[in-house]
Amino acid sequence: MNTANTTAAASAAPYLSVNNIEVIYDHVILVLKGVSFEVPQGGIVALLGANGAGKSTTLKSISNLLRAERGDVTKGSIEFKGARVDQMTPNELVKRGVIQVMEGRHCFGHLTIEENLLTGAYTRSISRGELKDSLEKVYHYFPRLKTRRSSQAGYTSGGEQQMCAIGRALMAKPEMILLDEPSMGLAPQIVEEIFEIVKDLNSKERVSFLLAEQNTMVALRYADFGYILENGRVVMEGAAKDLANNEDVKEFYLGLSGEGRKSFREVKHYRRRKRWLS
Amino acid sequence: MLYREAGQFKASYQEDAQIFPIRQDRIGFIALMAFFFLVVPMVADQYWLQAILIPTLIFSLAALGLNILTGYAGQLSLGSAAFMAVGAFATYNFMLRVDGIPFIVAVVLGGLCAAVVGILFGLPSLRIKGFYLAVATLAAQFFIVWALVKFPWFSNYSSSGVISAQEVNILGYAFVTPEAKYLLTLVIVTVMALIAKNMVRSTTGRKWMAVRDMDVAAEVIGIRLMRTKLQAFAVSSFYCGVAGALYAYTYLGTVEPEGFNLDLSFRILFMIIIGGVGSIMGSFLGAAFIVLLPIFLNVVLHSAVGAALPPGFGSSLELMIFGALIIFFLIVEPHGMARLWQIAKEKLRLWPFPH
Amino acid sequence: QEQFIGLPSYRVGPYAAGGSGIYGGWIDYMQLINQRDGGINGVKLTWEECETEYNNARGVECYERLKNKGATGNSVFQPLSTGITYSVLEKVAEDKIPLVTMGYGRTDAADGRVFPWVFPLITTYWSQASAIVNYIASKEGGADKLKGKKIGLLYHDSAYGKESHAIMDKLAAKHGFTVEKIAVAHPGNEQQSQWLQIRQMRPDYVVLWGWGVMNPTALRTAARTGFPRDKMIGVWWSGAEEDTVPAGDAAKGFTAAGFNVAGANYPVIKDIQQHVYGKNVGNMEDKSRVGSVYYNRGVVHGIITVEAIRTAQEKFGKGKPLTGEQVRWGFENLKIDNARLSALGADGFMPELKVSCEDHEGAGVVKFQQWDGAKWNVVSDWVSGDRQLVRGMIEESAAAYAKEKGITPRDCSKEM
Amino acid sequence: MMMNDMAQADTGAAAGRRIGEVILDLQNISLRFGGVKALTDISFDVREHEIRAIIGPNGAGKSSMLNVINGVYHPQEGQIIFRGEQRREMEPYMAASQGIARTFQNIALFKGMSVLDNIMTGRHMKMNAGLLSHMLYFGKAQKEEIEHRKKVEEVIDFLEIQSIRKTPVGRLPYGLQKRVELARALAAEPELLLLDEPMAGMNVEEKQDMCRFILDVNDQFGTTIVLIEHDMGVVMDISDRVVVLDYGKKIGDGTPDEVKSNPEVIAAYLGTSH
Amino acid sequence: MTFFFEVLIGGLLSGVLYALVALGFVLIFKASGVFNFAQGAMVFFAALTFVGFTEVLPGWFGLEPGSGLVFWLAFALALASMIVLGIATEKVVLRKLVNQPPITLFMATIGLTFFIEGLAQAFWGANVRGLELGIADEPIMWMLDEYNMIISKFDLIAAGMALVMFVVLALMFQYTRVGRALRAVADDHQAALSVGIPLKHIWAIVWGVAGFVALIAGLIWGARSGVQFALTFTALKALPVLILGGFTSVPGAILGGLIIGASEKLAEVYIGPFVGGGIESWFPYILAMFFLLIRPEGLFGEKHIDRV
Ligand SMILES: Nc1ncnc2c1ncn2[C@@H]1O[C@H](COP(=O)(O)OP(=O)(O)OP(=O)(O)O)[C@@H](O)[C@H]1O
Ligand SMILES: Nc1ncnc2c1ncn2[C@@H]1O[C@H](COP(=O)(O)OP(=O)(O)OP(=O)(O)O)[C@@H](O)[C@H]1O
Ligand SMILES: [Mg+2]
Ligand SMILES: [Mg+2]
Repeated sequence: MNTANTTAAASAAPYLSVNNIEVIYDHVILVLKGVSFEVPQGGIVALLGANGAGKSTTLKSISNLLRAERGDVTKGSIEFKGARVDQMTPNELVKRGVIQVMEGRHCFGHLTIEENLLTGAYTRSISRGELKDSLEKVYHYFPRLKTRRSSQAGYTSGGEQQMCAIGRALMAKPEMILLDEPSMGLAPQIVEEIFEIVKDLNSKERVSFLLAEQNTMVALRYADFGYILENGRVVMEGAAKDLANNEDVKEFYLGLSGEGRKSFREVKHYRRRKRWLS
Repeated sequence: MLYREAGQFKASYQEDAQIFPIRQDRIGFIALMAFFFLVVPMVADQYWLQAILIPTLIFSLAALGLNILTGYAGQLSLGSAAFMAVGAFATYNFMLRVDGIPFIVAVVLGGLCAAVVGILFGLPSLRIKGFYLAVATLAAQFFIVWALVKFPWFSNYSSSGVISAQEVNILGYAFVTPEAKYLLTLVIVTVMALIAKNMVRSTTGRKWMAVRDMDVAAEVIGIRLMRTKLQAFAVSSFYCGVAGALYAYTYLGTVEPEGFNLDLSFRILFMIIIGGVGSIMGSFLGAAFIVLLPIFLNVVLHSAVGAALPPGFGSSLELMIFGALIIFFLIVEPHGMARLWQIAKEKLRLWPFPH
Repeated sequence: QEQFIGLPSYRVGPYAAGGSGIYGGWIDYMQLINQRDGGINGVKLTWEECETEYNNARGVECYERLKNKGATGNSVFQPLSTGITYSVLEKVAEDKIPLVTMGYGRTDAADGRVFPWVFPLITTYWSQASAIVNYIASKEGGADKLKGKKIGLLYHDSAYGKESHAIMDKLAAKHGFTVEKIAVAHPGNEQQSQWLQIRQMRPDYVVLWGWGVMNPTALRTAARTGFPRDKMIGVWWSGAEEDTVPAGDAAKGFTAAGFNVAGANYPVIKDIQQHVYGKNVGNMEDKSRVGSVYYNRGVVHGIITVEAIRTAQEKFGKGKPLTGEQVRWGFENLKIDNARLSALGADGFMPELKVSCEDHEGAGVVKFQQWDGAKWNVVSDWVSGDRQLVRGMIEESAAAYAKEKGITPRDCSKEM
Repeated sequence: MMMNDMAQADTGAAAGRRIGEVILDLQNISLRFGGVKALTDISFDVREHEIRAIIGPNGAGKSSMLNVINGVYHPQEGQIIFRGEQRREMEPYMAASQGIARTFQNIALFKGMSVLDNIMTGRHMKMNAGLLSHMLYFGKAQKEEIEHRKKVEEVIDFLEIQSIRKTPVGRLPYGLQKRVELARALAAEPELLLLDEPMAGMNVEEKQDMCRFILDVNDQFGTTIVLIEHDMGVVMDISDRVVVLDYGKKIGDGTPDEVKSNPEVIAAYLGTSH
Repeated sequence: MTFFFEVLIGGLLSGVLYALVALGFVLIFKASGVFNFAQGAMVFFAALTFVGFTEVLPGWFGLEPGSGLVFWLAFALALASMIVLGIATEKVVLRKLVNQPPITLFMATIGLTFFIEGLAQAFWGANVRGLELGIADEPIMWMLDEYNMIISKFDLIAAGMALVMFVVLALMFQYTRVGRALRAVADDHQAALSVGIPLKHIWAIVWGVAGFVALIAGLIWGARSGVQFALTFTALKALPVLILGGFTSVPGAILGGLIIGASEKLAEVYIGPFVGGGIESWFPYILAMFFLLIRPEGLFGEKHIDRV
């Protein structure tokens, strides 16, 4: 791992910075209560936290998909490469290089896998040849998709859809990808593969990543930096390595206690839950 | 700080399952009922009773019927007016052909006829979904109106296909004054609204909603799709049928089959969408909105500033504003006025704090 | 001193073309009375429009809203919609407001003994059907020539269209012709199959009992399938410029019935142009429509309303606003003879009229006009129907209604 | 292989839980969608009170297998024997009435309803008041409503979702939705519970909770469980036996340890990192 | 037998014209999953605007009424109006309702219907107008002479125009980038946004194209039966076509049109007389309904995908 030098190279200018944002759904449901963090250029930052902590909401406020769910950023600002992006349309953002892979796949069910991938390249005006190259690259990452290229996405398996969603985002040739739970529903070796792809894109093509991930173990292994979100607030942040060694994180996010991983069968009581803030 | 549920504890599940679990709501509801039952008949004039309140109530009932089908059971229908027509014409024929039949019995039988027809036209819903089904229900709309015009038996061979409602007489009391008709309508509508509320808060309603929200999952849980959908069609058509009977008997007095045209079906659909899909109260709010708004606009545009506008322009403007307001409402709250009301209550609950 | 008239009008939607013409003519005539004569014996006419969109519920709302307006309440209700007519049929008796339904509404209401408050006036659908048959007979050279003829009846498939059936059957039996009834489903903008059928049947005439877009479509399709337009006779809802203009050349030769004629060449219309449009208070946006069939029909509405009020004033006091009940009396005793028509500047514009307690129709005649590609030309005098046959049917139907409703018909010999 | 099943079950299971006879037996199931062979000639069985896992790479046919078991998909070939009754196809509601409940890979909650209503719906098989009595909400309907509400509250307590009882499920975060879905399935008091990736999208802590729930259900109610899961830690820890599918074919079947060391399984699914 | 074919061919030609209106629905449904109730109103608005311009243009610019220049100028202006209307719809209505349930969007288009109807009549009045396209509406002579069959020239030419449009649009949907994006939007607004498909442009384009289709439909139908409010009713004829063919399929619309057109005419002629006629009002719907029982998503409609 060469985490150290990527971080060093990037720390100069904030690339994506989220400053103290507050998000309200439906005018009444306050979900984010002042979240701030930064993603350096070429960095991989993990956003961790329990269900409902607000990870997806954070990502959606960056990519401006929030409005489609009647959510609003009521306070704070979001800057990408020094420019405020909170008022931009998702289309403009994608053109600037920020794309989100939404939680829960969201493939276009009636389109074939290949058509799904092609929609990803919508914002790029490129020749047929380049398009084909991009496709081939995605197929190279996900050979499974190639075999299913002409099936309607709606009829493919959960994992295939997940690959399709990620592949679709790659087709936009983004500079920064917001990945929401990429590992969900994927077989273990594919999870590894996907993170390897992340790593690959990061180191070879300098794509930055912000990932919301429940699979803390893997996430911290690949990320440079991590933020832990609880109840709409950032409660802890640090270099991925430090976080991975933090006792609390170990216990609650990695399931490791003093003597290593406990068997799931052995966890006897579940009426304990420590929260930094609640 | 007036609207709080703090301090109101529910000691039993029965209490928790009440229609209005919060005390303030209960009081409000009782006050509202008292207002409509006691105050309105005393203060409202004939115009309000006959031209506004009675039709609003009747349309609310029809909207309620459609809401059961569309809002709760998720089956889009564009044939409500036709089911109203069945109710009206069937009631008329029961009154006509069965000597001494009590009015209420005729209405119920009329509603049942509508239910049967509803089931018949609901059969395709087993295979057809969404907008496809909506267009299929148009078949009901056109077919029923056509049949009522075509077969003179239904209108007792009246040359123009029009039926003229008999006098409403219950236990020797003739309902002729607007006040009496209003109260009769109000009683029927209130009772049926309560029944509807009961249905939707019990297993019946939950089954409907399950089918609406995700029919595959519903089936996996063991819900019989066919039975549930047809039941919704039947109940919904029953409601529409009764509304149709009231439309003929307590509102217009004489009705023609073409009065129950597609336009009316759409109007009822607007009511539930504007009012709130899947909400009992929404049916009432929506009906009031759709009945009152055009009248309001008409009064404003014709009586108030009418003289200043070229003729015809006022009417066009009315239409434009009406359309624009519908869109405006949807943008403000896509889930209808009932949801707006709910959000208002939620805010009130938090008041004076914003969140 | 003002007399209030509530106008439940419709100026949007599919019916708007007719509505704006009729209400325009009517309002202009009332304006004329106010501007030129200073009202009826000094009583100014006031009115208020209420948009019904041809919708029954809204019509009822308008009725209720308008009924108590003005010093003496609404003097007359003319909804120009059969549906609304039915919806207020019973209310008008309670509220004592005359209901005037000229050329639409409930035909048997012409029996004033059963329907004291309803005035179909001038003519009804049944009279019209009978008059059309008589007109065909005259073209053929006598009633006896009808024998063995075949008449196609292309009707709007609705209660309105079906009003023609019973009377046509009766007439067919009487005169020995056959009727082929062909329904056109609403709205009737596609009639390919109907006209192919007609082509197969080869009728001698086709009576067009249509409405709205069905009319121009019928004419166009007739042209396309080669049916001669001068063998097509329309009813008065098929015989306006709105029905022929869209059909273009296909409408040439088409003949239609009407209880008023088209044209601006009548003194009454000229007066309107001078006193109303001259002062820029005219109601029509499109002034070229002044003198059109619908506009003139509106003027007829105006004339009849004003004359009824004038008649009632004779009895209840000149120069005083009247109640609806008093205006009803005016309608029931309305008598407009040719002399009066001349005085009004409406000679030949509309038929003579004499209303009575039994007879709320009062004339039962129509004129036929033919379209020459640009305008309507009158091609007949006032043609009457088979009054006896029609009256018999009206009385029969009214009696059935009276029985159903438990109404005891008035004994007209006791009235006044 | 079959022989040491019992032994394994005895040691692996918590005290008081005895793995019984075969209650579900799938024989030579084949399922095709047009040209796609989702399942090819698959046979395996499930014993009473056991936790049976199905694993395999994405698109292997795991979810399809569950769909076959509860009648959503109708296999072209093969037989399903559930508690001695043999059939090839049936409608989902029939499966439900025989005591089979399930959760879904892509959450299939009733989005417009509250958590409580969702779970109550799960009990509808056990409620039999008629429409008329519901209309009046009196007598049997009300009694039933309250009685079953009690049961549902037990489930709610069990899964610790008291605080979100009245929340519309659409607003809940993913993990809680999964839990509500489990609650809905449990409310039916099923004999056979089919879980399709119940722990996807959860962090370790939540997974631990979920495992606990599953184990407790299995322990306390004796419910037989068929489980699809990608987290090998979970599968290896809590299941009694594992079936491995790949490209619609069965490539392994046995105890977690056996499967773990099966070279074919390693090649197709586990990879070397585990 | 001649009669049978006459009815059949006449029906097929009318069917194409129904399909033309249905096409407008298909476009918008395919591109946004919205059932556009305002389609009929748009047909009316387009035709009325066109005729309105042909009336006022000569006065404005001193052109000769009825000349080709007036025609094309009016056509251009009407088209421009439709495009403006489309863009305005996107800006004021659709943009605010992204990701809402279909029924809400449906309702919004109903609001739009009222608005457009009011707007059209406020601008141009409620008068009925004639419209001449210069295509004679007369039987093709040699058909009449040879086979004694009446086939209208007008219908034939109109159907030809319609078919060209169908082919162009069908190809566009299937094979272009925008076509693909349109279909993506229909499936999932939010996901479409997330990959950077600019919903506003897409919608503006589609509504513009739908406006164009409405204009063509308006001209053809307006020439057949006058430019009047009843043009909105053409939508009613298009609905059964739409369900039969499938909401999402351009070829479906045309095939549906042919089936509905032909069978409705044949039914009216051969079944109508036994039940009193007028069955055209409901026959297409019942027919479409039975078709749906066999294929719930119409002939070519996209299958509803529900997987668990
Ligand atoms: N559309 C919405 N309307 C109302 N509330 C919402 C909406 N979407 C999310 N929420 C609420 O916002 C909170 C945060 O949700 P979010 O989806 O961001 O969580 P998350 O951290 O991504 O959780 P998970 O790991 O389960 O995906 C939750 O409590 C949820 O109930
Ligand atoms: N209804 C269907 N129509 C067509 N193909 C289907 C259908 N259901 C499943 N398939 C196909 O069958 C194969 C197996 O799908 P299934 O959903 O069972 O996979 P899975 O093992 O659950 O995968 P995952 O772990 O990714 O969820 C896939 O290739 C899928 O595309
Ligand atoms: Mg999330
Ligand atoms: Mg799966």
